[in-house]
Amino acid sequence: MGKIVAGIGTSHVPSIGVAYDKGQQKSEAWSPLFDAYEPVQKWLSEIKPDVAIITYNDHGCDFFFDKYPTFAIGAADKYPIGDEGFGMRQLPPVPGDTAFSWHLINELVYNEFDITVCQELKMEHGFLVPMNLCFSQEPSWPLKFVPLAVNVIQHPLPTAARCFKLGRAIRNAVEDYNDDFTVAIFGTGGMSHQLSGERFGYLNSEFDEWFLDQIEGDPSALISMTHQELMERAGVEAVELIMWLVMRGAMSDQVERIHRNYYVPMTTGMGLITLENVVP
Amino acid sequence: MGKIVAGIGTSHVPSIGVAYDKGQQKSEAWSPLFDAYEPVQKWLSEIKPDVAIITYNDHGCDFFFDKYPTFAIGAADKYPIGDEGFGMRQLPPVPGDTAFSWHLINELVYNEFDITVCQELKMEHGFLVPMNLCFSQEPSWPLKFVPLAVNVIQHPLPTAARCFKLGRAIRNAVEDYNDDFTVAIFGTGGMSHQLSGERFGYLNSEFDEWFLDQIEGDPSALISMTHQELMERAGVEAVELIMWLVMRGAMSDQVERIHRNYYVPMTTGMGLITLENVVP
Amino acid sequence: MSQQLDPDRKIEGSYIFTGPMSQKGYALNKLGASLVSDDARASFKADEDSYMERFELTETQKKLIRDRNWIGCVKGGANIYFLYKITSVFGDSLYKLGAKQAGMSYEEFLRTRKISGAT
Amino acid sequence: MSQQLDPDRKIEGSYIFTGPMSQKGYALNKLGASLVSDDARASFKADEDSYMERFELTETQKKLIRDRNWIGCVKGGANIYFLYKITSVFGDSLYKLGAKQAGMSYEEFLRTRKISGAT
Ligand SMILES: [Fe+3]
Ligand SMILES: [Fe+3]
Repeated sequence: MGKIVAGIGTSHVPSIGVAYDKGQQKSEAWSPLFDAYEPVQKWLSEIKPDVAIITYNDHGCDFFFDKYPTFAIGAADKYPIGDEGFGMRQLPPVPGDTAFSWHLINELVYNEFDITVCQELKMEHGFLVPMNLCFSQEPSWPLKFVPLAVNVIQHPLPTAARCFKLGRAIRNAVEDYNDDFTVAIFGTGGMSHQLSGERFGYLNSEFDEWFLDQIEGDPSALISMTHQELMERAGVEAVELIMWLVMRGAMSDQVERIHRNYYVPMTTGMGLITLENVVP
Repeated sequence: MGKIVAGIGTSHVPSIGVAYDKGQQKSEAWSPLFDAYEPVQKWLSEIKPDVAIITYNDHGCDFFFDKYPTFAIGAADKYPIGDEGFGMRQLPPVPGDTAFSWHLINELVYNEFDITVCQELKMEHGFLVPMNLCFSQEPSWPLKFVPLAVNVIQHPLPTAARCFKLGRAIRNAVEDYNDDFTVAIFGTGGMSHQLSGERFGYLNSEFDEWFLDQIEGDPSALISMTHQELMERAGVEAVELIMWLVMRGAMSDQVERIHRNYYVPMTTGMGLITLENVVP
Repeated sequence: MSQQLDPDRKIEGSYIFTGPMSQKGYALNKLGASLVSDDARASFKADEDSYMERFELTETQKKLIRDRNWIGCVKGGANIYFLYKITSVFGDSLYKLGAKQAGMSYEEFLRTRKISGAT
Repeated sequence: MSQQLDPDRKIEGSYIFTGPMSQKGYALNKLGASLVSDDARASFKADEDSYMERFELTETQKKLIRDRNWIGCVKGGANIYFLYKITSVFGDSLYKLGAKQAGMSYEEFLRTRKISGAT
């Protein structure tokens, strides 16, 4: 049976990608962020997962409102880099694991998740920033990826509870897969921030620290939170934090926290948490 | 509260659209089909539903396998006619009901159906043939429409049980809507037929008649049927009959049958059933 | 988990369009999907080879089309609804496409039907 | 049914991107969605008006763009991520776009932040 060996919650702020591309990892403004991921990279290079499932949201690179999916999953050998509106980042295409993608999609659809299946997907900051933070692409990406895009921008969004249940179903699908197959699962986005409206720049670090506590110790309050409450407390665009619940749902009830970081230089609480399952 | 006033199961064979466009409704080959719909048209013009939800499948007019949704619902004021590969049919655009569409989508997503929301959709035979059979477009369409597209062509397909539950959730959403709002719901496609492979032309009229019996009296055997069994007994492409279960799920447990017809001139069992709710 | 397909029960003369089949036939289906305008159909008809160049068909896939080997296409992951858009350009309507898959002439096929005028 | 939005609790200075908002701002967002290549951005920049003609913008929507009235766009159903592609063409990065919505200069905005170099 397959196994989930790592659960990671991390922000996916676009400026992190810019800083990465400019080589500013050690600058005064950015080192408090990038330094926190060095032990994470080391940890992951020791665990060596076969695949990382990255729960992220498209920001207008692949999907438009003509046909906007609630949950979309990639099933390709390769995902090229996309242009989000600001030029193409110079990164190699992202390797996929088609066999595992189809296995996962089969199990999810038969378990009543109504997936949009994508044999072509272009990758953008929502997906790439977490990759850049957690893995090195030198000389090549050390594992394969499954992109899982969630609608967090056009309401109605899936509920937090639905996201958590999707995580549970993903765990079951992984456990139904080949022996010795190991998976890292990511929930990305957030933390508190607001980009639209006069309330632009709103932040709530207290909320973010509480969210990090709860995602580790007891996610029940997060699972039952409405989008309204999440937007009121953390900012309109922070509603994307529901994607962390996909990750949390895929982990065991009790988890051990390995890393945690929080840095808030500009408009977004940049959070990080990494978890391992506590086997009962 | 809104009300579902009609449940209709009907085939959507492309050649019916061709016969319709050529005005062959009274020909020897086609009158056994079209004649059966005359009382249906009359019945519907008396019931006067405000909206028809048409459960159908795209056959490569709107969706491709780059991004293929399990369930997609339209939310537009107008749906233009599409070209499926054989030229554009000369039909007026299909009127939509955006307000009701968004209501429906909200309720479905919050009830854990992972809908792909479509503000642009082109209409093709899967949708248009049932419309042509059941309504007159002269001088204009007498009601508005909500297209509901189901993946019945790229496995994994949603299970029959999932389709039935979707119907239940649709009924709840209708009942949560404005007073006096009335809805007809369609399940389309089938009946037995096979288009692909050396088994082309396979038919099973005995199965079709049994399916018509069950969909009326007791759909439980249909709800638990696997795609494998459906394809074995009714032909590979007949698996689209799962769409009739969306319609059936939206109706009350007990229904009264109003019309029924079955005609099998060529490669497809062309079935028709119309139902009304028996209010408990 | 309710599995819906039984790999141990192959349906004779049938090719289920699963994920792996969809992946295998992707280029063929993409070609089919493109044929939804008069212009596209006309260019394909006028110059098959250069039209096929726009898609990433393998040599094997190109040969299937050049040979009008429709059953080969289906076995190679062409979805019947997308294949139908290709065959239509060459005059093979749904029933002709079907008869060819079944290895019959169109006339033979029609004789097996109840109402041969209902095409 | 767990409703997720409470219409009675308007969040000050916020415009939730619901279905009806998405419908209202559809043309604006479609314009934004188109700007994902150097060519598209260059043509938009070179001739705003004729580029806008490709989308079905209302006069009001065109004026919002001509006036660089970003908060007006948001109120009119522009989704922030699609709007951001439009404003970027005019040199308004995410934080400049934000500052304008909040009615501040960019410099004022930066002074409210902890690390003004982390842009
Ligand atoms: Fe995001
Ligand atoms: Fe169909």
